[in-house]
Amino acid sequence: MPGNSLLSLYRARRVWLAAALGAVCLGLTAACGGSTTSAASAPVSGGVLTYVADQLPTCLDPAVSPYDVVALIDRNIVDSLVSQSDNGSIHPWLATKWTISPDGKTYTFYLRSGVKFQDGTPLTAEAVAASLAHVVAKSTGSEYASSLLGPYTGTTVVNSSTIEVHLSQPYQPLLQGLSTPYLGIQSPKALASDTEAQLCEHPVGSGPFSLVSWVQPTSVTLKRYAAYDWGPPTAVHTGPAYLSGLTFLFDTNDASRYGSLTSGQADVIADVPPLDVSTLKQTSGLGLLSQQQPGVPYMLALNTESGPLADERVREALMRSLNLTQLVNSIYFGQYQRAWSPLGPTTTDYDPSLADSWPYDPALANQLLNEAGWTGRNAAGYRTKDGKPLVVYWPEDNPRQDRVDLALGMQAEAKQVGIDIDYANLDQGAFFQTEASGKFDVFDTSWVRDDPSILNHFYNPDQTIELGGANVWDLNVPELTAWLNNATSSSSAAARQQDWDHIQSYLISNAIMIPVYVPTTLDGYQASVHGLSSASDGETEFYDAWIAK
Amino acid sequence: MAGSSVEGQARRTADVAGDALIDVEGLRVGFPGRHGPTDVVHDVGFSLRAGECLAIVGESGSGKSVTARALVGLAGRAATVNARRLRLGGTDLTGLSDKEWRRVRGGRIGLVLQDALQSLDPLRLVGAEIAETLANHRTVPRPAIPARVIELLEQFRVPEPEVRARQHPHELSGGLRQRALIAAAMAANPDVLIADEPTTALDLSVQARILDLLAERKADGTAILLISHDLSVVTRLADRVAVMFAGRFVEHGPAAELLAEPRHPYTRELLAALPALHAKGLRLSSARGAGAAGQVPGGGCAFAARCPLAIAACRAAEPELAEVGAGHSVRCPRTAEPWPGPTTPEVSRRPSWTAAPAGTVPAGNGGVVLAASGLVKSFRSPDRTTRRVVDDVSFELTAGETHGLIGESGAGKTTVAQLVLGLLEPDAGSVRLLGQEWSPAREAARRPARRQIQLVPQDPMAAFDPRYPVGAVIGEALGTAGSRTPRRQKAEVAELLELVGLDESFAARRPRELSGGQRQRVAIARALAPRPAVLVCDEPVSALDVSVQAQILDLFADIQAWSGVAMLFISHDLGVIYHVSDQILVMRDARVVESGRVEDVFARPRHPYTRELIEGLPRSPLPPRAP
Amino acid sequence: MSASVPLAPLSLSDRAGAGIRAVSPAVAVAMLFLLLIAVAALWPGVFTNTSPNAVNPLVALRGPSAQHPFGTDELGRDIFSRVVYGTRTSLGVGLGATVIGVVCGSAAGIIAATAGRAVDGLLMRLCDIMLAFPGLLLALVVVAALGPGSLNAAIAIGVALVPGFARLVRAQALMIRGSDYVKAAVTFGRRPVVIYLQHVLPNAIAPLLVLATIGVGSSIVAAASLSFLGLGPQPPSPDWGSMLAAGQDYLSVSWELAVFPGLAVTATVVAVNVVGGRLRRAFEGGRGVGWF
Amino acid sequence: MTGAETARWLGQRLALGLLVVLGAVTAAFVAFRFMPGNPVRVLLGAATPTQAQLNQLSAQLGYDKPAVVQFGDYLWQLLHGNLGYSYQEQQPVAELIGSQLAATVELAACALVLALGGAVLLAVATAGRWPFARAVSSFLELVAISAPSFWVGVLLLEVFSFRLRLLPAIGSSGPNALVLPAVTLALSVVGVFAQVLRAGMEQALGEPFVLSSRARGTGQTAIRLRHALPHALVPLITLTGWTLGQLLSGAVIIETVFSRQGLGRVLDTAIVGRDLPVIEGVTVVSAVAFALASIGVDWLSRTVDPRLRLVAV
Repeated sequence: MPGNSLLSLYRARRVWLAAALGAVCLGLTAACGGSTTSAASAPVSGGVLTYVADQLPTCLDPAVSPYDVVALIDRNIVDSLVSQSDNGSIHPWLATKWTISPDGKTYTFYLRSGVKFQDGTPLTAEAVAASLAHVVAKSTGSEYASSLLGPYTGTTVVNSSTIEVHLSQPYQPLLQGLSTPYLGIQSPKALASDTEAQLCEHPVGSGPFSLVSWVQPTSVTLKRYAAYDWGPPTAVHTGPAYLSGLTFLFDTNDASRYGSLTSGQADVIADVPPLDVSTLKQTSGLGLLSQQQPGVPYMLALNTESGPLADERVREALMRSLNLTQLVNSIYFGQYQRAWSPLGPTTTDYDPSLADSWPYDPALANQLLNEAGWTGRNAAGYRTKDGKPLVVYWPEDNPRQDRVDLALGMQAEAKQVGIDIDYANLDQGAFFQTEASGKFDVFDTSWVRDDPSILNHFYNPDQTIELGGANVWDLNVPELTAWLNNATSSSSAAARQQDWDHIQSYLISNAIMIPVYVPTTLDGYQASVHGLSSASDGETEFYDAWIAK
Repeated sequence: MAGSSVEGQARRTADVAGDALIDVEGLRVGFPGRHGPTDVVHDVGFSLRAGECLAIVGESGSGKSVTARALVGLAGRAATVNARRLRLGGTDLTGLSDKEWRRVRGGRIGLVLQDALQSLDPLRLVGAEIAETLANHRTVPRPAIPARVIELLEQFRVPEPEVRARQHPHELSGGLRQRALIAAAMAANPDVLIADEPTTALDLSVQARILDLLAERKADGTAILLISHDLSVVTRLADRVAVMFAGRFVEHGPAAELLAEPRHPYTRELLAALPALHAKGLRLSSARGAGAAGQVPGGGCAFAARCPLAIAACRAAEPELAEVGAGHSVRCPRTAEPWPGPTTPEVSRRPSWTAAPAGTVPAGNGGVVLAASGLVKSFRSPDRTTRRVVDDVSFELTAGETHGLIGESGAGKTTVAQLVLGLLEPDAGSVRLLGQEWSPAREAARRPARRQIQLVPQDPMAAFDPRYPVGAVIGEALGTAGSRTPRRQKAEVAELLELVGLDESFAARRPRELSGGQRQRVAIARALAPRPAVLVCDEPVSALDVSVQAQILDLFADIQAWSGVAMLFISHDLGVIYHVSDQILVMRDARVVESGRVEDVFARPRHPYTRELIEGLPRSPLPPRAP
Repeated sequence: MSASVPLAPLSLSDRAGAGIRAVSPAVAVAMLFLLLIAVAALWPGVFTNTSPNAVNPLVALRGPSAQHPFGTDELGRDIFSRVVYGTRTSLGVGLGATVIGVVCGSAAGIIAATAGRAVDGLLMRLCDIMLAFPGLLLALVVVAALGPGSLNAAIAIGVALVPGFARLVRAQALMIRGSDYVKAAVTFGRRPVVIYLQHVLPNAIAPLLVLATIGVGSSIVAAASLSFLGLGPQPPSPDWGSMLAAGQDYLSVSWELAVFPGLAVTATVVAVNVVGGRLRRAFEGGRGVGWF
Repeated sequence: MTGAETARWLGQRLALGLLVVLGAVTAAFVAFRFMPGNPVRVLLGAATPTQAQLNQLSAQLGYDKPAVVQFGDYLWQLLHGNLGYSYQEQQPVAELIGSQLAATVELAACALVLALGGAVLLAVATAGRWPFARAVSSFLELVAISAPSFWVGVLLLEVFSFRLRLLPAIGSSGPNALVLPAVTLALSVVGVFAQVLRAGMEQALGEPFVLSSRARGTGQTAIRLRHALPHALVPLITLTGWTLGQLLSGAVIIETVFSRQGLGRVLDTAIVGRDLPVIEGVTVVSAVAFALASIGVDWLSRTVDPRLRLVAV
């Protein structure tokens, strides 16, 4: 694997650097004092943990905002009806147990007793009903949470501790959705009295930490909710959280965010830049929490309905003309794994057989392009067909530096086989305008969800742009649609597994999309921080975390 | 106006009674030039006693200021000063440390510069400048300084000193500013006062009072070194005079004797160039033309190039300063030679087209070329009040005659010129040129007759387009080039240059490279190009040295002689006005207070202001000479 | 990035210098460097034959070597050739912006000085309004309206320069209109339009060329700043500003990407300012304001 | 100038300033309409909204009304001191700008003080003396003027914050988080200040009143401080307009490099996110600041140089 030699090179260069770093900060700050805590010492209560995220939240109401950073924060404020363990199985939480009607359209949840929201109101079936109603309310303007409920039609309160959730048709991913912070249960008192703006600024739930203040746009402060004693079974301990408080800071600038970790200003930071990961591993005072994210990996979605990529041979040629492994290893310093399937390896029902099934093969690409009729060549070396050059238009909306480098790498490799990737960075307004028009050939995306049904969002005909879906070019393949609908509704796990296998191999063999790499959360933390864990969808959790003195 | 002696001011007695306060011998000052250091002052020597005034007279560039400033070590940062002897009382001034110099400057020698508006910090209060001297030399304890400042202002006759001390220099009149400047220089009771052109920037009437003030200081025992280019100022104050030319003393002796019986040719030329009473109608400058003083190669007499008595010997070796009388020495062996008498304006040099102007004057109205009647003009000042600058001014210009317009700065002279030239529209009254309606009128209607009346400006450099060589400057005035082939245009320009005494080759040169006198000649040539009937001259010579001024005034006389052009000559210098004018207009605060033929007005001035002006004119040392 | 060119009007009176005196060594070096930059902009091939966009991930982020004098960037592209090819865009935007600023600015200035008081008032208030947006913020709005790219960046920066130049030319033209040599021309019976063409225009425009050199310096810095914010020329075209933006992310691993383009910008702008300052002093005559 | 005159002058200038603010707000509104794409779509952000949501939000924000009516409403609100509500940040614009304004003003003020202090020190030390020090200093100033401020910021951040760990890297909390950004911003203006000051002082040192002062025994440094410096300040004051622009523009970049909060970034995100009320809010603040600055310049230069009082408005 060519990537390794690359790595060794950096390591050599970096060792010198690490030594210098170590020497310099000897006495300067406690953080890099490098005192190794004894592994077995018991968790210590108290202390405020500072976490630096790399995204800026615009609204903290979990029912409204689609951003990961909001889920990260709200996981500490609101609890969910059920919880999900790493292997994808669903466990009780606020609901001690639940039953599903034979037709799969009614879910009945039996609530835990003695649970109190942070404003003192008790957890009741009415509270759950109010929370779910808030998610689907038009005035809330939910940008993601409502889609998790799928064909949700409403709830009926059986009694104060039992509630039924009704669906218009069976929807297997419902439980997984209910385990996410986006469908977390909020205090009915707050939902009734607060305005949208107040809910955005101050959500109230029953979670281990309550919100103290949000100073736009620099910091969010939480403090421990002392009465908390109803943690999920997936947690390590029960009772209140160890930490006395949590402070979230925000810094989109990679270099300065990593600097705040090495300078001891932050206890934990999100998204350690891949180039600094090997340095971090060699620094005694720091640790790395790495977790591959489930759902759709970073991929290129191709326009199968119009333009040059409508021809399946051209799509496959493009697919095979890109040496993605070399590119991903170089740009992400070997920290991100190459993706081969429409789903990430940690997603349930992932089909491992697709790995390495379509390696880099420029000769095949050239042959396919000739078959497709793109035999001419223009002055710049790009292929032409009856006079028109083979241009693949890929508009972008203010992308991150690493994504730009990836695209430029692909652009250079596609040029070898004569394909001209026109990569354009548009202003957000112009980008949405182009997106709505559908007049482009490639867009890149990824979606974190520990459930394969996320593929509906991209390839189910009913998920058009107007209805808030991502099926941009209205792809409608009857065979594919049948598999998708069956996989999300059938109750037998084996039938679902078979459907998802068909779907994944169909998308790859017909080059509907090109998977690139598997997004991975890389949280860097000070050695004094213990008990950090990441949830099934890759979000870091702080309930079990504690700081050694 | 005997000044009252200064109350309670302790005079420091000179170290030894009668001994020299300042004793200088063999002073040489050099500046780094492009080809090595060049000396500006050569082997100068003089002495100065308490209560005595020595005046150093010379034109700009003669080195008089550098000599004076060398005494306080301020000759210039890059200057190299050395002397066989440079003593102030008991102290040797050569090789003083910066600290020692600071004690001398202001403490023992005071320096007063030319224009108080620039020599007092415009951003600071007048009182603060005086206080600075007191603080530097701790003349009085710090808390007593403000009171002492008021005392000093009173001592130097500044009315309402408390108010004036708290004002800025630009809020005071010229005279008051100069008094404050002198007060600042004398605040620490220095033994010696160097006055470098103390009155040049002042109007005639104010000059006299400042000179009286200096005379009082002299009477109180202060030694005064007066630097000036104006001999008439020197006569009122100086006990002894030294005339300086090209860095050397050419004549040095008692004031009265030297001014009455000038021996050195340069001194004689300076005195002859003074447009004092006697020389009306005669040429002021010797016919030797406009050679500039400069370094004479081979070490001969520096003045040889311009000296009418110069012979071969003069150019060979530099003459020594020889005694010719009690304390009177001259650097010229041929002082006994007869001095050529002044000549009348030459009529020989006439251009080919001279007949035209005289011919164009309509015979009818007795040769009146331009008539201004009841001119009024007012301006809106910043504080919204309107101020009348020209109030009911009327006069008539006749061909071949010169009208002199005299008045202090701000009296409205330039505005009259602008009105007559049609550059400003009058609020009331009118101007008729050659019998036609001239102003007020629409510019388009006036344009054809424009060439009939031309301006000779005060600052020629500002009146030339910076990008034009001399040829183009004059060419523009010749009118649209179309009507002339380039060759004929070049010829006409050459003729005009020759007419004003400049060589044809000047056409290609840039005005920046010329001397003040040469630039003014180009301006005159340009004014003559359109063959005007009227010439308006706005202070044409006030910025020039006396000798150069003399040559330009003679040039004007020649031009009027052959062209018969009518001239309106504006100046604040009564001597110049007397010399050039046939008729005279005296203006004060926008009104004409007196007018008439020059001889009548000077003989029997009726208006008190005119009388004061004429008395202010320094008595000419030379007895009136028959024409 | 300087919003408008911060210079007092040049005094044109008799102090105009006596032509170009001996050129000091510093100015000679600066002129030589600018020559090099001009060649790099017009014929980059002269300096390097490696293509600026050739991607080779295997040699990413290498230090300076014989083959790569300035090392390689995150995609293995040769930094030296990207800096050389980047000259064209950076200098292009700098010059383009200055030309726009100078042309529109002086036009507005002349019109304001010669047309009536109403037009003058209107134009000056327009300048005030444009000055109300600090340089870069105005550029942000213009680029947002026109879209990113080097031409639009040049327009955005040029627009930000207009008020500064307009005010200078207006002050200059007013000073000339009131000068003695224009009054003299009136006394020779020259028609107003002739006076404007022969005296007012040439004397008002002449000092502008000197100011332009200083405008170029600040425009190049402004162009780099816009690219740093992602609003300048689009990848993969080589451009100093965007290279520096990428350089910041990779600084902890390789300093080359963040240092060499920065040096290129600074050296170019220093050279432009030194030459501009010398031109200004020669024009102002001797004791010109010791600007740059 | 008498009291009445000053009042009239101030009144006139304030009216002029108001005109400039109105003009700026109109210009921003017109420019906004040129920005590509449907602003409502952009406001709804990442997740692809339904057409129903689009219509509902555009009605809520009044985008469905004709442009002139929208602008009229905005002006009416503005006259009542209400800067409107930011949909993107979910908070009143006044509150949003208020919190961010403090950070930018704090940064700009520190940078100004540093730059002025440095410039005065450099100019007083090197004006008209020590030719070698003067040459070195003017070259360094030239480099400071020429180097792009973000490059300087990046290098300072790398050296002082990451490598030497003397100063914190992120956020704008605490005084020592202000040191690096303020120094970087100061560097972009100190060069010009020093050159203007030195040129002004050297010109003043050539004036006759300095010669008179030396002839009265005043020392070199006293002359520079008492006489030359005030004269050099006058041209510096006329630079205030340019300085304000430079500091605000620089703030946008410094805030990006040091990821500090501030007005610059607010405007940047508002433009990208098509948040019109915020764009207008920042425009108003910047226009008012500019108007006050130009009045301040006039008043300050009149107090420093009383001769200017004679010049008509």
